[in-house]
Amino acid sequence: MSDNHEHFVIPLKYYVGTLIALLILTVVTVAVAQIDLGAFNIYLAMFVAMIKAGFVIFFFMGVRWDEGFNKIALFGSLLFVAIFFVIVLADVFSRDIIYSTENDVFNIKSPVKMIGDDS
Amino acid sequence: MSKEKQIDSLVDYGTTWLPGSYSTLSDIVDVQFNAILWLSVFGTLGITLVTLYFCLKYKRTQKNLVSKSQIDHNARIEIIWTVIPFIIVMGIFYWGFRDYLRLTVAPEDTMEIRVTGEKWRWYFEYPGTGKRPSDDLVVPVGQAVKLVMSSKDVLHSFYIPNFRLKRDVQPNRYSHIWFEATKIGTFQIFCTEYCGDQHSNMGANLIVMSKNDFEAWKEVGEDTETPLPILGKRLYKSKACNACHSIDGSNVIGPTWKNAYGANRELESGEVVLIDDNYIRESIVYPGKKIAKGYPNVMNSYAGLLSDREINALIEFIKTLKED
Amino acid sequence: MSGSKLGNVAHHFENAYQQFSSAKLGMWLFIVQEILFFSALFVAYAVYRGMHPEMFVDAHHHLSWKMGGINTLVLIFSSFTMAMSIRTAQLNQRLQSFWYLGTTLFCACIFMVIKFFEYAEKIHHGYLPSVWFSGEGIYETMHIFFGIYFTMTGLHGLHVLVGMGLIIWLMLETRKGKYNSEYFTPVEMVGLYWHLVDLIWIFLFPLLYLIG
Amino acid sequence: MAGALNYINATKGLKSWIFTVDHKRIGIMYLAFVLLSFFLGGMFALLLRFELLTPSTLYLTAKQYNQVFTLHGAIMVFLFIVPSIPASLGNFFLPIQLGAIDVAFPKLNLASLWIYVLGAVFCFYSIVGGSIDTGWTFYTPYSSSTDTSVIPMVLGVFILGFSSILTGINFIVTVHKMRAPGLTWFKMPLFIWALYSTAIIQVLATPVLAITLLLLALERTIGIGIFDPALGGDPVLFQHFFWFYSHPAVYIMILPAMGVISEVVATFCKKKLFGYELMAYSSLAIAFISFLVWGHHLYVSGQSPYATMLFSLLTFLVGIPSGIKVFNWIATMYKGTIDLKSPFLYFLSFIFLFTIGGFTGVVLGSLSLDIHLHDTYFVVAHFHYVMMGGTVMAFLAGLHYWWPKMFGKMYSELAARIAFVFVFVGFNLVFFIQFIMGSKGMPRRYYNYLPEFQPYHVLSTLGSWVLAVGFFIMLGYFIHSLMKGKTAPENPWGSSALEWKTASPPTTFNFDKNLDYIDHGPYDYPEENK
Repeated sequence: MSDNHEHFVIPLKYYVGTLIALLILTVVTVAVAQIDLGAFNIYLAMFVAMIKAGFVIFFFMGVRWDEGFNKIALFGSLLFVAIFFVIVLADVFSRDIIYSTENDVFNIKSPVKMIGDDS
Repeated sequence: MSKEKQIDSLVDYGTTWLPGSYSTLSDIVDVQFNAILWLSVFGTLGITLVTLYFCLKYKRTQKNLVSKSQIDHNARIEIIWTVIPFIIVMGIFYWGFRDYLRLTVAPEDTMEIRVTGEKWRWYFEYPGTGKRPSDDLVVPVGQAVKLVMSSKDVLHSFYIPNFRLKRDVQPNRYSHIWFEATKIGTFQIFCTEYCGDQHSNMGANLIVMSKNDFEAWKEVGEDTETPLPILGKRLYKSKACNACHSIDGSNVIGPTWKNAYGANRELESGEVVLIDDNYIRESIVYPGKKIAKGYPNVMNSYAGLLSDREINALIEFIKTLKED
Repeated sequence: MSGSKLGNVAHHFENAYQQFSSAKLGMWLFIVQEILFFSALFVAYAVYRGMHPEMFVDAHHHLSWKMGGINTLVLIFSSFTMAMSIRTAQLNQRLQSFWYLGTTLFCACIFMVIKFFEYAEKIHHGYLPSVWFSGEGIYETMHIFFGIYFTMTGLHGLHVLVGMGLIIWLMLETRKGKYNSEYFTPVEMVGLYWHLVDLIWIFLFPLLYLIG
Repeated sequence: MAGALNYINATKGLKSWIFTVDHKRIGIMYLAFVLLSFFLGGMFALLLRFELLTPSTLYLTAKQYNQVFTLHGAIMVFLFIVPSIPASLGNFFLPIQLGAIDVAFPKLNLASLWIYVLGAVFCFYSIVGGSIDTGWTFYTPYSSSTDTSVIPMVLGVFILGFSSILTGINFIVTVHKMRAPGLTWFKMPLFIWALYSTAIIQVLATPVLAITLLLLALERTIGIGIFDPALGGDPVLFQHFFWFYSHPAVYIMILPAMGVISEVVATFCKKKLFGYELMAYSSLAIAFISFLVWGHHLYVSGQSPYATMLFSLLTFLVGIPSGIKVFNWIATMYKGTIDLKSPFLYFLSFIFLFTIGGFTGVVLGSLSLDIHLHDTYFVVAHFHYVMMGGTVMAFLAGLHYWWPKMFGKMYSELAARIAFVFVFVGFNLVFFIQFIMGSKGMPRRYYNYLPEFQPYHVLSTLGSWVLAVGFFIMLGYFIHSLMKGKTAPENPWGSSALEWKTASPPTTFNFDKNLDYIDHGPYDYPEENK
């Protein structure tokens, strides 16, 4: 392990730049929310929030200059959050489909017929 | 559990591993079960025998103090034992999934029956008939039946072992299963989602009748012939009163019925009432109104589930439990 | 300097760098578990918003986006001062570091005060989770929105309070001159935690206050 | 070496244990608490099996029976099996196997121990104050409506979760930052790989359990309305949240066991582990895939058929790395020199029982079969074969393997073999019959059952007594070993692993002298023709 490791001090311009960017983006997100874009609003708001989060993570938290594994840990955890989201939402919003579309979804004419049915 | 009707035994019929198979689809489940069972038996035997053989062959003895070889990998064999199990399990997945669809997706021309679960009984309603809610699930043989199920309180699960069918029952949502019975008889229904004290007594009978018998059963109106106390005794079991009320004086969940009629009862409010016909009737229809002191307020209302004659029958039955 | 064991290096570490990078990895793992902790709340939010979209739109009108917006700005600014206090600690500027921490604490107080007024108003109008819900609304499922609102902002507020305690501790230690360019691990760790609190709010704000 | 200072006698007094930061002492204290929990959980199990001798009431009321099975499950899962191997054996041997003086955060390690104890106190409070009767899965809406003490237990498990998370964080950092010079990733023993994979799951999954239980507690007290259908909530969502933790938790339980088994088989065969790298990667693969299969607990609960299909597919995938491990362990025996000492006997029973558990897992993974078998005794038997036949057998293997190192005393090999026979026979008696019972249609969590099932239940109960006798013999010879056991040599099994190169028991700082640069793998055994 390297003994003469100097701590990296993040240049001031990154901090100030991040602060300004975050303040502007907050105003943007509030302004956009006043316009009714229907379902698109939420996606836009989340998009802006993610950019803001990116600024905080990379510059305030210093991930841009951080060790490799710390990055893997952080972004890896987001992968698991994504798994959680996608699977639970996929389940909740596809639960009733099988009953409303019964047979045509799986191309089963009648499940009873399929036993030993050659056709 | 009630032995009044001869219920088809799960243990005595069927194979060593599975109970009797009495629906059009239960056989396909059995085929797969047996296939994987034998695969497992051979797999486990193979692994065990190889392990024991190695134990004997390479046992540490004076002649064998040092390993013969430090072989630590063999690409070919590792690929083989990765790929072959992979193919096998993917095959089983497809097989299971295909059968799952057959079990889940009902055909077009089903007869619908509504199933309601509540702590701790099932009842079954037949839309389009004048039938009162039934305590037994009565279905005709050779007819596809679709059950539309829901719960009144917590989660339950509706399980017919002989048909290899199970589905959770939830409050505020409907779940469905379907089947077509192939054998006339009386079979067991269980609740398999843990639902509280009397979970293990939350069973029901599935009665499969010939089509003619079923039509006749549908037409049978209310029982006006059985003497009231005898009818009451029957209802005591079939309406699951026995889950919470004893008739031998012991305390279960609710107060006992023994020596109850004509006695005075202290209520949670501190008031004391006489147990008479009116009090019993009110307690059946509005169970939350007058709670006996020391007992939880957990009983569901039987309004609409019992006819006037049936309520009278229960009152008469409780009267017979009075000892002099 | 490095290589020899200083007073701040624990017995089981080789050197200060190993100790610092261990602490930092540990802190990142803690942040990872915090992310997973909050993720379940966001999943619950997404599920119920998907189930009752109109109710969510209606319910969020009872929240004041102005108050939420001010809180967002306050929290972002506090994140900036926190970052600056780490930087000044790294540069041996002890007094400045102390005052940056002080500003962060002040911002956190403002945040909590505004939060208090928001809560007081909701409680006054009866917009509480189900047991006490007595608010007016056209949707009968509206208590779910407020159940989620109070759980999410409540847990976030709890994290702010914990952070405030940590910052007070840092200020006391900074005054004693504990931190310098060789050793500033606690400042850096609390900083990471504080940014996480900010991060969560960055998502909470549009999700709760700015529903289209 | 007699009379030499070691970690046990280096300092004296109760305080020197309560406030110790030595990972070995913390490991030993964990071991004591974990074994105590196992004893308590086991007692509850015996009560259950005794009640089930007859189809109707024997001596417990229905409510008491429900409370006892809930406590058996909750104690065994949260207080015993989750911390069992990582917190006791792992705490003791992870730093030593890495050639480190201690874990990365010794104080955090101590904190995690006492947080565990605090959580346990809450759980015990729940036992005395109107025991919880929801089953260890706390399914809503039953858990949000029952009148028993749900909240103390839920808070207890919440706190235990944080103990588990802190241990996980500590282990990951230790493995990353504290390895001895020369000890590269692929020179680490597989026990470390297993603990590392486990720690990843602990850090990623446990917080979701924490928030789920917190939400459950809120649902019970103020009714936030997301789990309780009476308030518009969705009980299946609770099941998703719960199993998002609790399925990976199954691998928190089994992965360390696999690590122990790898160590034992290499030592007692004096063989390099077959397919070492594949074993290491498969640990990580299991950890990852374990996050994708939780929905196989929800096949019949009202989950969407699409999710069900996906989960079934992924469930079958997670079996593959486990299968590879079994084959590799057996291949390790090939051309070795096998010493049939008691740890190796537990290895053999692990292979046998885990194989059965694995194959029945395939049965349950199949969608159409699971509809029939879900929530029957078949499931009960399956997870006991995996959890007890797998994890507990491996825990016992590890305990017998490392006992001389931990306490510096040998135990009676003869007594250990006798106990082994009782444990192995008893276990199979209890649980094998439950497979048949379950596939015949006997639902689980039943207080009363159909009289026709009685012969099966009687056999199972008899087995539980045989099993108990085995464990009491074990308790006897371990106590005897502590009091009067022969002094253990440094390396009684002739292992090449690093932990056997220090004294038995180790000194406070693990190694007296600086370690040589580590230039070989963990399983460095001689070969005949060289």
